[in-house]
Amino acid sequence: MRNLNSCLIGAALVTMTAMPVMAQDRNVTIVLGEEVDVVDPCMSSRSNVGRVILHNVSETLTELGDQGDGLMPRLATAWEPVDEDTWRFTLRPDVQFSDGTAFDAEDVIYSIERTNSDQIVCDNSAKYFGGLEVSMEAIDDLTVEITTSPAQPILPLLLSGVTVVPTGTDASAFITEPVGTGPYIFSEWNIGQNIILTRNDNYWGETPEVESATYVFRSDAAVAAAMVETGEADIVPSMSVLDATNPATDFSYPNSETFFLRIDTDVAPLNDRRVREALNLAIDREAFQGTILAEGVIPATQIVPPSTLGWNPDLQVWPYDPERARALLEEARADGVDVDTEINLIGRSNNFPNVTEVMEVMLAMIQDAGFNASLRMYDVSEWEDFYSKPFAGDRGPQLVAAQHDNAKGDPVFTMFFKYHSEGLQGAVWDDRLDSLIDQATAATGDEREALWREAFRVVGEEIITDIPMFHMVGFARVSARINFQPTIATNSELQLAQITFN
Amino acid sequence: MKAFIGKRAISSVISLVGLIIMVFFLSRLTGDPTALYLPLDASIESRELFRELHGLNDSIWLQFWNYVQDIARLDFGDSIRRSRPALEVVLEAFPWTLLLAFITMILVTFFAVLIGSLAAFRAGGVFDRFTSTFSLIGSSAPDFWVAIVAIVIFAVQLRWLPTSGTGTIWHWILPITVLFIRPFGLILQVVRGSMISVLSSAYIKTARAKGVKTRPIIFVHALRNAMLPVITVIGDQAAAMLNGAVVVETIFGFPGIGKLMIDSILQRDFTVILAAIMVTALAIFIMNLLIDLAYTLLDPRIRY
Amino acid sequence: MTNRLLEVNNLSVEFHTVQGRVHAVRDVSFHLDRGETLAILGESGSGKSVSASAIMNLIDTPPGYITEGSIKYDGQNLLDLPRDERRQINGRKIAMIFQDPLAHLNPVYKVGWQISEAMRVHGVPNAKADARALDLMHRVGIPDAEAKMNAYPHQFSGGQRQRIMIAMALGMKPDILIADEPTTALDVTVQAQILSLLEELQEETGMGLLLITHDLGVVAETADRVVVMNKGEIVETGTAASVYKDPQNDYTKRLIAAAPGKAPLKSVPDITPEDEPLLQVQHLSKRYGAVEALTDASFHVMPGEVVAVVGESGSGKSTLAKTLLRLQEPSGGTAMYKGRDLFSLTERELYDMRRDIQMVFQDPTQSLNPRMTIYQIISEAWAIHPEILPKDAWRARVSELLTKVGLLPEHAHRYPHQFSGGQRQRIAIARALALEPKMIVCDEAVSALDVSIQAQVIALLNDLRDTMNISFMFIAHDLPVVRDFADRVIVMQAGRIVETGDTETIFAHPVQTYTKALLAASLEPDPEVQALRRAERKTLLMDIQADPDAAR
Amino acid sequence: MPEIAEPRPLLVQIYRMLMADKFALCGVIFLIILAVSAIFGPIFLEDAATRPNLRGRNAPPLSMENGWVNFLGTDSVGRSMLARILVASRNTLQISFISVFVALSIGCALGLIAGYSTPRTSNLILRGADIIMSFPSLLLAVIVLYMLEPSIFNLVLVLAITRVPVYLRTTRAEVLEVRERMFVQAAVVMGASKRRIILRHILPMVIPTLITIATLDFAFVMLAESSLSFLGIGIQPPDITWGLMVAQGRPYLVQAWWLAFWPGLAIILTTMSLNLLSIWMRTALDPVQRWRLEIGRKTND
Repeated sequence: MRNLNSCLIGAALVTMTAMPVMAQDRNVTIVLGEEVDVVDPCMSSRSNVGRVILHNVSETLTELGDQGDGLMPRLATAWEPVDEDTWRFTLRPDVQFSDGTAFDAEDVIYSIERTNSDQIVCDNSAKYFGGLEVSMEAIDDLTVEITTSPAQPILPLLLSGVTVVPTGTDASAFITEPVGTGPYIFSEWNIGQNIILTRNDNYWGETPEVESATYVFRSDAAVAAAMVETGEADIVPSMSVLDATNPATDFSYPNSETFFLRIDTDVAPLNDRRVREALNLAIDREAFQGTILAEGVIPATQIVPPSTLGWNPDLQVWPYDPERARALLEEARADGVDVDTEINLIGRSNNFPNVTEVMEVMLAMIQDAGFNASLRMYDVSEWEDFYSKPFAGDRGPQLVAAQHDNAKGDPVFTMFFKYHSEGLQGAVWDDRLDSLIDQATAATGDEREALWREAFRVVGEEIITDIPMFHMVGFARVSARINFQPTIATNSELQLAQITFN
Repeated sequence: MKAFIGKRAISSVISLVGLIIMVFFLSRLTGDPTALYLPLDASIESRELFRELHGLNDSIWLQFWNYVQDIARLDFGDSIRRSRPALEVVLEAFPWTLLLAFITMILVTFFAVLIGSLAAFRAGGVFDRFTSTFSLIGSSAPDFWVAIVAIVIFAVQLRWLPTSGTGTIWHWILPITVLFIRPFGLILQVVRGSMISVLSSAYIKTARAKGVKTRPIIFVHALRNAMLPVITVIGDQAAAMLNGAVVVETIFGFPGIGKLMIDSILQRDFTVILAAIMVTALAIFIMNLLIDLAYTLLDPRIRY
Repeated sequence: MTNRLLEVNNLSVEFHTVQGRVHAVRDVSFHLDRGETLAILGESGSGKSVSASAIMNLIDTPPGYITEGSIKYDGQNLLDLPRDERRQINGRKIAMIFQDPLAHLNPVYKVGWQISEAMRVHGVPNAKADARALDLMHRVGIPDAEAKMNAYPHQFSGGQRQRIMIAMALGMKPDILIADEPTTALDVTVQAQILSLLEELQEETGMGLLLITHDLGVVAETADRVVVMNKGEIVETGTAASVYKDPQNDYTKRLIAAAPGKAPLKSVPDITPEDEPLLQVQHLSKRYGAVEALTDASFHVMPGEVVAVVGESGSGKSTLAKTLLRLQEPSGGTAMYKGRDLFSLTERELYDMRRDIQMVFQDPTQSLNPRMTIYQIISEAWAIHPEILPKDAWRARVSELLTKVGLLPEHAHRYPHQFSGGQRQRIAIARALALEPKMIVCDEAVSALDVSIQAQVIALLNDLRDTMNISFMFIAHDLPVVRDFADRVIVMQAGRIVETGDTETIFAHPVQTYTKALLAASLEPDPEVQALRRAERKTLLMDIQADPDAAR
Repeated sequence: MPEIAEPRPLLVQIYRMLMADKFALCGVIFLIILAVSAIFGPIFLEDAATRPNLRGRNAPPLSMENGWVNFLGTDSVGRSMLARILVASRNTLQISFISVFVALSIGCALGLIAGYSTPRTSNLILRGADIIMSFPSLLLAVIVLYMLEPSIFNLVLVLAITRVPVYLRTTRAEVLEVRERMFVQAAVVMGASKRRIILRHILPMVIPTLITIATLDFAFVMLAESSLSFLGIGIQPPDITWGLMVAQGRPYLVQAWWLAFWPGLAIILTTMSLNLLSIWMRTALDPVQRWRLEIGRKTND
């Protein structure tokens, strides 16, 4: 009944915050698109949890810089490989958790173990440690060695997603009052209504300007945007392009998602390369830009953004050439390919704003090029059946639309999952590609980059496994009274420490 | 009366059991929630682990048997998504919806009865036609549409009210207004129809012969008689509202049970769905009892 | 103050309907003096109730308009008064009671509240109004009045409800009481009580009583003067005695002639005793839960015989009819018809039996499906029993039947609501005849009809009995009608048959006290005869009060 | 003996009674236009309704600049609003009509059974109705639309099932009242079978009430379908319905109000037409009230 009481009391205290007028206060209100219903730091790879917890309440050993400056120290000050499968991390001294306990190597080990516990299902576990055997050892209070099997060349990168909690945190259930080392303390959670963070005066780093932050939840983007307009809120980290109508407050940022259609290379007529090329040539990518998609989207040649290791600069955006598409189709037909089979476009509803319209337009373009095609939009869980293996045996030719998110700078998971024969979402079965991926996964340095680059060439040019569309952008609305620059990281975190007041 | 409540309770329990069985099995048919909870690139092993942890690998009959045993101990299980007791999650959300529905229905009843009675008194007059037309238009306009337009006008343009959320009394006005429209139109029509027939009944003539003034004739003599069919409709509408003012709660960011239910359905959070249905079904049962009680209070001829 | 309380002059009332203007009341003038009882006599549609409504300002405008005339009370023309002053006269100076008190009392308020409200609206303080309400309850003869103040209308009997209505009307000691058919739906004994209560109260207060009725008997019992209305106009005025003895107008003459119960008593019917009874009922009983509605009833009906069942409400006479027709199942007993027990028939046998025994219900408005045409209603009999008539003969037979009951064949495609009450009852009879039955059960089949119509329908039934040799079981509470039509009479009280005999015996030499009371309470149309009977009745009623068993 | 004349042909009667009620006439004309566009619209306008034209998107309405097809403006990908509304009318009307019809038929049949059979059967049916009523309709929608396909048929199934209890309870309540009426007893006395009593005597009394509810339900079903689309589980593009159009136009309310306005207006107008028609029908179906409409005829003759 706590909530009923609180809303009654709230109703009684009419005047308290009736019309929020933000004068000289140092508090900010942030509108998230989906209710934050768990706050456990080990769930911080969920974007809304991350926007609250990550680097505000809980910190990680390493941090991926958003301005292209690579991996930066956070709770670890340095790291180095000890041997092929072991990494050594040196930890920051004089760091305290908000409950007053000191941060040390045991906490790091405990946090990683907790993340991988089979008592709770942490997103971070599946995301970063799937298929890895991990063993850890505290060399001293501020040094820890982590050994993985098989070897993981990008372990420091992976650890940029693993939040550190104090030893003894409940490992059998999600916690509701997270304790961390970050610049803010998790101080209040009115379930369903808001979450309040307050500044941590014992923070090891610089003291940020923002004194407290209130997170509220609005699933309707138009309402969220209106809240900044009326002064009820300061930041909407993610909103629809449709609502981004005010250049003074609305900023676009690459949201690290890449929109593409996966071609099922196993089913006729899509098993013919000419048909797959024709599909790519049928799409007028320019027509989308600045119309139903934002001006700032970048036509893609592969499903990872250019900042990724091994991104292949030689691949060109497919031109819009319906004539050539038709010719290719005729060619295939002449060779006995059954090009009249109906091709199903499978979209995921609410994947991103306007996805339905985008899919409808793509359908029309594909049909214009002479294809027999149809469109179906599915809810995420059903769409999953099409997207992930095992695929239905009698599925027919399918183009599955998806967004892929890789902000980690290394394409290792992307390549395995999407293009390896055994990858969960792969619709290509090619031995040479498989071995390329296996080699690159184990390689390091320039060799790794060269191998990935070759793999992307095979995928994008030789086989043509996708219809790459765009590197997408997100929109954030930021109130004029504060200074905050959304970046690619805004997709998964929102560091209050980066906010200043005008 | 006691026997009546007992009989009603038994029949409700039967319905509730039927409901639970149906919801349990049908919701299992909506697919495996694993994919929704783990990142798309989660490995087969971690998926397996998840299923094991939530008992999704057991046969559906075993799952059901376990569930029945838990329910018997009043344990609704933990929410898959939130890793907290499902009942706790539901009971946090329910008071919001209850209060929202309660206030809205009080207002709807008051205004529908007032305006409907006046419209009936001069049936066919200008006021009657005006209210009929507008209530019909209001109740056939999509509620999310009305909600957004209301926000744009009253919050963004005029700045009279906050856009959404909770906290102060002002936050309740827009959601209540939007929820108000449809039941208002419906109940207004019922009040009007019922009033017209009551106003032509013999005892109204008696009251006029006694010299009773017009206002007490409408609101004392006629209204109490006219309320009988009306409260049935009020009950139905209130029940519908308890079962979810989904759209309004979604748009206005109200942490109510309707939003919780749709979220849980979309997330396949079965324990929460079941707990939510139990709680709302119980509330609807109690409300129906109150409606029956209201019948006996309104009309001394009705005895259970 | 003069003796003249009310003067209605040249009153005309019109109703604007879609069918055009209907002149409900035309150029009506009458007056009422202090302490006087004026009866307005007329049949349905005569405009008598509209006249009363005009006095009370109860005509809804639209559709009703008073086009002409004046209603003078206390020197003022009521029609010129502003609405609120007019309202204040209602209940305070002029009060009104109605037919069917159950419908006219608000079902959801306590009667005490309703009585005192009549005073509160005229400014009497609450406590005083409540006290006077209690006094009035005592005065009108409600037993245990203190407790009954908090009871609701449905918890009273019909007679008590009318007493409550009277109490409510008398709250402000009005000068004039308008009583619109105050006793029409009541049992004869209750009717007598209510009428004498009104008389007593009038003597006490000296108020003028305007009595609206269709019943010559009521006029004879109570009225000083009578105004006869027909089709919105006054056709005759005079003292009650002079109008009855020496009617001038044709309509009045016809009305008086149609009053039942004046024909010489029938002699013993010419039925030979050796005939087999058509229906032999033995030890029939029917219980509803703990209530015994019918106890150990035994009687028989001969072919072609008219057996009347009389009794007051609650006597079990309708239960008897419904049980015999298997509309409800009996709790015990047998009914032998053509050698078979009606109560142990199979579905199929029951279906066959339905052809032979038919029923005509009290209210033809209710018993005819409003959504079916007359043709459909009558021909449904053959749709159910196709062996009676091939489909191509339906049309001809329907017109034949309609002619037989005195209607026109071209009426076949009309709907029931387009006919008058008497015509509807003829249609119901035609429907019963369509099955060519051996016996027809009439459950109060003429009670709801106007006197002149009643006479016509009885004549029709008589004719059918003679020409088709149909037996009738004629259930009625109205003794004069029974006297004219029945061969034999069964008197029922509280679920039991208390007396049986041929009509002559029952009417001339009743044995049971109850039968005597019934006969005494029934009103004679002749004021002189009625005056004599009144004295007789008073002694009898005293007897009954002394012997509660006899009076249930 | 004079013969009984044949009654006037039904269609002529209906026509004359319609002419007497101008409001109902307007409603009928609107509905006929709608029915015609539902039948022929998709044949002629399919292309204009589905062909995107990103260069002509969100063209404002009430201007002939872009041709008459775009008189009501264009949507977010440049498709004619007019064409889309006309084409969508087929799905919309199909869904609402069939759902309401199915719900009415099933609810009415079960209500008749519940009202005219043993208490046991009646109780069983009522408990079933209780279950459906306390079953969140959204859950039902999700189950059916996920388990099966989000097709029009399945949507109809969901909408129909959730509306059945309303008709069931109304029908039963009316049956309980009507079965005690005297004319039903008169039919029993004549030996009419249960079937005959239900179909010939009780049903005709119940139907007008059900029709009134059904016309209001039409709006309800259209809006429910719209809400499902809003929540992303209703009809999926490229199929179109008015409800879906309203839901899709919602994000554009500020920049391009016409996207949600026209389909919303279509829903409101249809509801109002049906409502007017149902008021007329109640009168026309009731012989006691019918004269109100036949009077008009006399003055016209």
